[in-house]
Amino acid sequence: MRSGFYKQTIAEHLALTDSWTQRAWIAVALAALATAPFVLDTYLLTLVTLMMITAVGGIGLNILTGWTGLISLGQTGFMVLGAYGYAIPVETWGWDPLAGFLLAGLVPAAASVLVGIPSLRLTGLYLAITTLASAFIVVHLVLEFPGLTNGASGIFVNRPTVLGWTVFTDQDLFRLVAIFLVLTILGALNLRRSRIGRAWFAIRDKDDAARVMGVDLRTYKLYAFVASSFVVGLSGALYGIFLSFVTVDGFPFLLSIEALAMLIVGGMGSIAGAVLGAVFLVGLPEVVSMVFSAFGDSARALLSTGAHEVKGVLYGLVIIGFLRLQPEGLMGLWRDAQRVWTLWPLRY
Amino acid sequence: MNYLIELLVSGLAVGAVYGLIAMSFAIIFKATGLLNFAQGEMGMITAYVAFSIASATDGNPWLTAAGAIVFSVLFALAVERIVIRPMVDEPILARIMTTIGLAVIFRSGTMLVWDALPHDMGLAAGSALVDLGGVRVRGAQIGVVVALAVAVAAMLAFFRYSRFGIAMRAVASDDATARLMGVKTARVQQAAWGAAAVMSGIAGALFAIAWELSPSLYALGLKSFPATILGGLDSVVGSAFGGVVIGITENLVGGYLSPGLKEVAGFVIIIAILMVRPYGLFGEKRIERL
Amino acid sequence: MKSWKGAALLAAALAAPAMAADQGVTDTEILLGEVEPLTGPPGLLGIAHNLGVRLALAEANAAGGVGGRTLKLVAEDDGYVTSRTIQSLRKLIGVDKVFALTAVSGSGQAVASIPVLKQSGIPTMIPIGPLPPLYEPPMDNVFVVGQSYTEGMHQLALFLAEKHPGAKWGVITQDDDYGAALREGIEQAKGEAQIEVAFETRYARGQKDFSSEMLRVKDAGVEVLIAGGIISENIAMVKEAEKLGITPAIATFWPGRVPEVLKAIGPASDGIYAVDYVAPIQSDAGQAFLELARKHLTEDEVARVNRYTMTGYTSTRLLIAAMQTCAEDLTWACTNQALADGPAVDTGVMAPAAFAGGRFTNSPVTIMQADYETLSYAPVD
Amino acid sequence: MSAPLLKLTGVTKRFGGLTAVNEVSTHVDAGEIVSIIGPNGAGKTTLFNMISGVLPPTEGRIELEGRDLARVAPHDYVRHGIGRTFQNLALFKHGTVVDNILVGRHWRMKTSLVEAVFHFGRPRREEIAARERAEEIIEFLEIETIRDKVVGTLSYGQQKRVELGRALATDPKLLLLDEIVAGMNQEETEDIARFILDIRDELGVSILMIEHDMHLVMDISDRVHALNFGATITEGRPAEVQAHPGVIEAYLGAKAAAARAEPAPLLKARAG
Repeated sequence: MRSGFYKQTIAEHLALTDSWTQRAWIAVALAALATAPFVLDTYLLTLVTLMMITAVGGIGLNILTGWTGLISLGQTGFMVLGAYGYAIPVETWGWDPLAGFLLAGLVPAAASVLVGIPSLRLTGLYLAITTLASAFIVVHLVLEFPGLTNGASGIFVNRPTVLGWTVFTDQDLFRLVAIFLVLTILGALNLRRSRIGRAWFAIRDKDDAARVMGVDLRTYKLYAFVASSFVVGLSGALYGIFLSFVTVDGFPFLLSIEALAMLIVGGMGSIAGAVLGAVFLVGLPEVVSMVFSAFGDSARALLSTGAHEVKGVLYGLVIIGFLRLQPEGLMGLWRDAQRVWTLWPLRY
Repeated sequence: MNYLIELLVSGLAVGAVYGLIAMSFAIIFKATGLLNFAQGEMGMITAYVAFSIASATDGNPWLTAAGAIVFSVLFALAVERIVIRPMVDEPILARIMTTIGLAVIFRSGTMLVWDALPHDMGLAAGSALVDLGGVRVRGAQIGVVVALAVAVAAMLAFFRYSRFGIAMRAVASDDATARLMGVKTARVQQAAWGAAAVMSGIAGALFAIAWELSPSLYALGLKSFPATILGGLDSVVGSAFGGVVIGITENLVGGYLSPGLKEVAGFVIIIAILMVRPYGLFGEKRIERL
Repeated sequence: MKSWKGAALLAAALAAPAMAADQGVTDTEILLGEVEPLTGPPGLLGIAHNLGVRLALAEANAAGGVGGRTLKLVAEDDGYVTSRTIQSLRKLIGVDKVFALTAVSGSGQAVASIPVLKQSGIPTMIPIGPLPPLYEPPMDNVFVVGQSYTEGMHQLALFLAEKHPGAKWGVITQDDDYGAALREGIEQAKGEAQIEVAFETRYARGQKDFSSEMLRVKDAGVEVLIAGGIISENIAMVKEAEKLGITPAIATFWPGRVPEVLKAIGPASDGIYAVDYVAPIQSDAGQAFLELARKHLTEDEVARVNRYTMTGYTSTRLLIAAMQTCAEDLTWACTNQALADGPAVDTGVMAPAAFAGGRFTNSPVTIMQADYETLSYAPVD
Repeated sequence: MSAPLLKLTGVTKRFGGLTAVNEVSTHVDAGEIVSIIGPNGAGKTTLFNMISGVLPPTEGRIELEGRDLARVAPHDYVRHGIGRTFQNLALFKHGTVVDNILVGRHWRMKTSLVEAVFHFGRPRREEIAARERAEEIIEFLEIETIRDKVVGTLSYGQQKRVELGRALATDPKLLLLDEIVAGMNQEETEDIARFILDIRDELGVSILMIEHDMHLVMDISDRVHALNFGATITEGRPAEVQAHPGVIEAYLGAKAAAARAEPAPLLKARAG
């Protein structure tokens, strides 16, 4: 246990950080984000950008699944809505990108009310299946209204100009996404420490008791749907900008599964876990590729006989390995490491 | 009129495939509380093994069937023992995600062991055309409907008469209590995995004969999933019914309404039915363990 | 702070494409790159294509390389996932610093890559999925080898209209840009010939069961069926037609024109039409190509050769020819220019291909028919 | 005094063919401590569930300060002044003690979803006020040392106290305590007894409790209501009820009956 910090006021209890060590870490993280565009090459920059976009989506799903305990397989659908919610007004109608970002959150949020209201009677796997169904239906609708969505051909998305700042280079895009990530984390932390966040936790841990405490289950589950899909929609818009092209093909159903896997690998119910999970799962295929290319020509010789499938196998093994050996995810691993650090050299 | 009958027949055939796989989902869920997301992949692997046996035996249907069934059971038992059972005390979501990890491995593994190409199964009897009073179907399509009927009958008998079936119900209700009563829960769960493997294996192999064998066969699992939900997650027989309903609906929607709607028709039905019956048509209310 | 340094770096990053025009070239080597699906079912095309590129490189290297430099290839697998295509592209251009790109995955992935390609200016060959947005309007550095789906369908439709006058048509297409291109081609043909479409529908990619679609085909009395799927879907449609006992003239398209499809369909595949701009393997040109492949590739690899090997080979030959023209001054600008203006390259498996000042070879197509006995296609007279 | 604080009139609950609570009528006056006793399965918790809005009664009327609660939404019972604890702990076990108590303040707070994202201005002031109230309760229940512990890691007795704190945080007029001292040792039980009296005397909260600990019931109740098989046996002052032959028989008989008709595990499991 850390010690030596005694709180004098209620406001201190409310603060997001409670020690200088934590503040120092945050400063380091922010400094890393700020300097990364100058240091990293385009490939790594792109990779980290993708990790951050994925993390935004992961934080969004965490609100619903990690905090409120509602399992969703509809991540893909809300991302698609967010991407089109941004692309259509900005690229087709010429609206300001800021309005686009707002719609990228609001459109999926509105849709989540449509999915949420009828789904509220359902729990667990039954809820998972209606969210899954909604994802398929969203894709179908996008293809069914080509007048609005340009159907299967998709919509090109330019890099935006936000408040006079033209996002042009990969470095700029990195910064834009980093800003969104930081804002998302702040917003999510604020929600977590509000009455809303506590109501979600209460529902997840014991819904009957939550109701007796005055939490209207329907309303707050809907809130979770709305907040979650708003954030997920934003990640969809960012992903669209990242790809510079929005089509339903860009959002395979697998994303829904990967999003859940991310929370598990990172550690359910924690924002840091969602971020770590995103870093891990986006980075994994790259690391595996690097290992493969380290073998050079011998690996290339294997190429046409299917060595790439080995990557898929490894990916699955890592997920299972985590679940089996480290069920609390990377956050659990981190906490264990901390304990060792603070307690060393004695166990207790 | 003939058009309608043909739509119904082809809907029934594909619905039977969904139904068999849906039953596999349901029986594992019933016995272990687990949803096995790798069920479609396991069916696909059995189909590929059948393909290999058929190639090696010049398309001998009996050897192929026997070999594939034996394989599917052994394979499922191995998966259950090596991957699933050690996770028995983990939270349910973690166990479900484990099966998702398995699914990823199986998909890549299939392409590693075999290839990514489409194949003909090479079983003449299965792909032979049979004329049923003006409606032509393939042998394998009759086979899959028969297999579904047999599976449903077997399950009904099993749960009603077999001690094992009753034990399975007990395990599903309360693992700990059942264990106290002397029910060997591990044995019951193995049985469920085995039965599921046979059903989804038969569905996979027969689908591969009547339609096509390719590494995208696993998607049958995803398509059958709504059938399980429709019937009720813990209702094995209900799932069979759900599969047939979805197969026939898809075909009727494709045949009379917009074919584009066909692929989402199943999902639309699910949402509609769950609104009225939140636990599926035949599900019991108790399953709220997530 | 060190903002001046940041600004300088940023400027360098912005200017990078122009300054590093000869990236990927050392005294002894030229590094090329490509992104394509090497895993999953789309690997059928990606791997075959990759073999074609390697064949062209091996052949050129055996003949002394380009200006004495050996050609090397870095292949990135995107698994047909667009975000990974983009990421791989940025890696190839920014980290591996390849000199040119021999392929950018499938059609959707290539279209999504346009902004990246445009911004970088790297010479890029597009031998897979030649969609119009890739060459209309032309980009300086993007070269599309082949023929558009629309024009291919147009020719196929004109042929069928002439062969089966007054027939009822059925059209089943995928609900994506590929399907849209085919529908456009039929529309064009309608203006020039008498075509009566009795049944038209679209399906979502990945659909496996086509029974209701084919029943409607039967019900509508379709005599000419455009099976606009790729691989699995075409197999499913033809087998379903066989089951229902209907025998329309069935026309398929080049993305699925591989022997595996014929094998999987079985005897019912005999006589189905296809259209393509590369020669069938069973033709003399095809056999000569196989002969060449045996020289440079392993036996396993030769077994995986299909039409995509030919398109990959031809397009890489075009790129090599341009680089050879620029051997003394191996820059992007020169290579782009040489590609645009270079003479036609005749690989035998395609009509002599050249860009003739443009960015598109506009290759002529041939109508062919399947022969189940030999699992191959033969040109229709 | 006009209407009693809580008034039950002919309250009945049936599950299918089973009548769990049968025509129970009783009342709690302001400032009273009333206990409900009865053997297992007598319908006590079902009665609590109806009073706290978890289950609707099949028949009968529940009034709070003369207001019929039938039309009140389950989550709004707390607004009318009903707080409760649960028989088996129902805490939010992943949250800290403070978090749990703050959930009790939920209905008193107004921060909207959008405001919550920003944590600025009113939401912040409101949060500080809520935490001040939570600190008072923590102090009152003497659980300062465990304030920031995650509830799931606490001992049973501590958790019970946190649950009491959470119920108090809702500012109830009537507090329903469901076997609050079950599983506690003598010392812990005495602490709780003291808290219950303090809650009534200092905070002016009336208390209705289900209790098996007869010493506690006899010591602090103003009135006792005895149930068996869902129906009232008797009601009155503790000593009277204790001496009532029906009550004695219910307890002894129930024990004998329980021994005989202990349901087979299978059936029990399925019912659960």
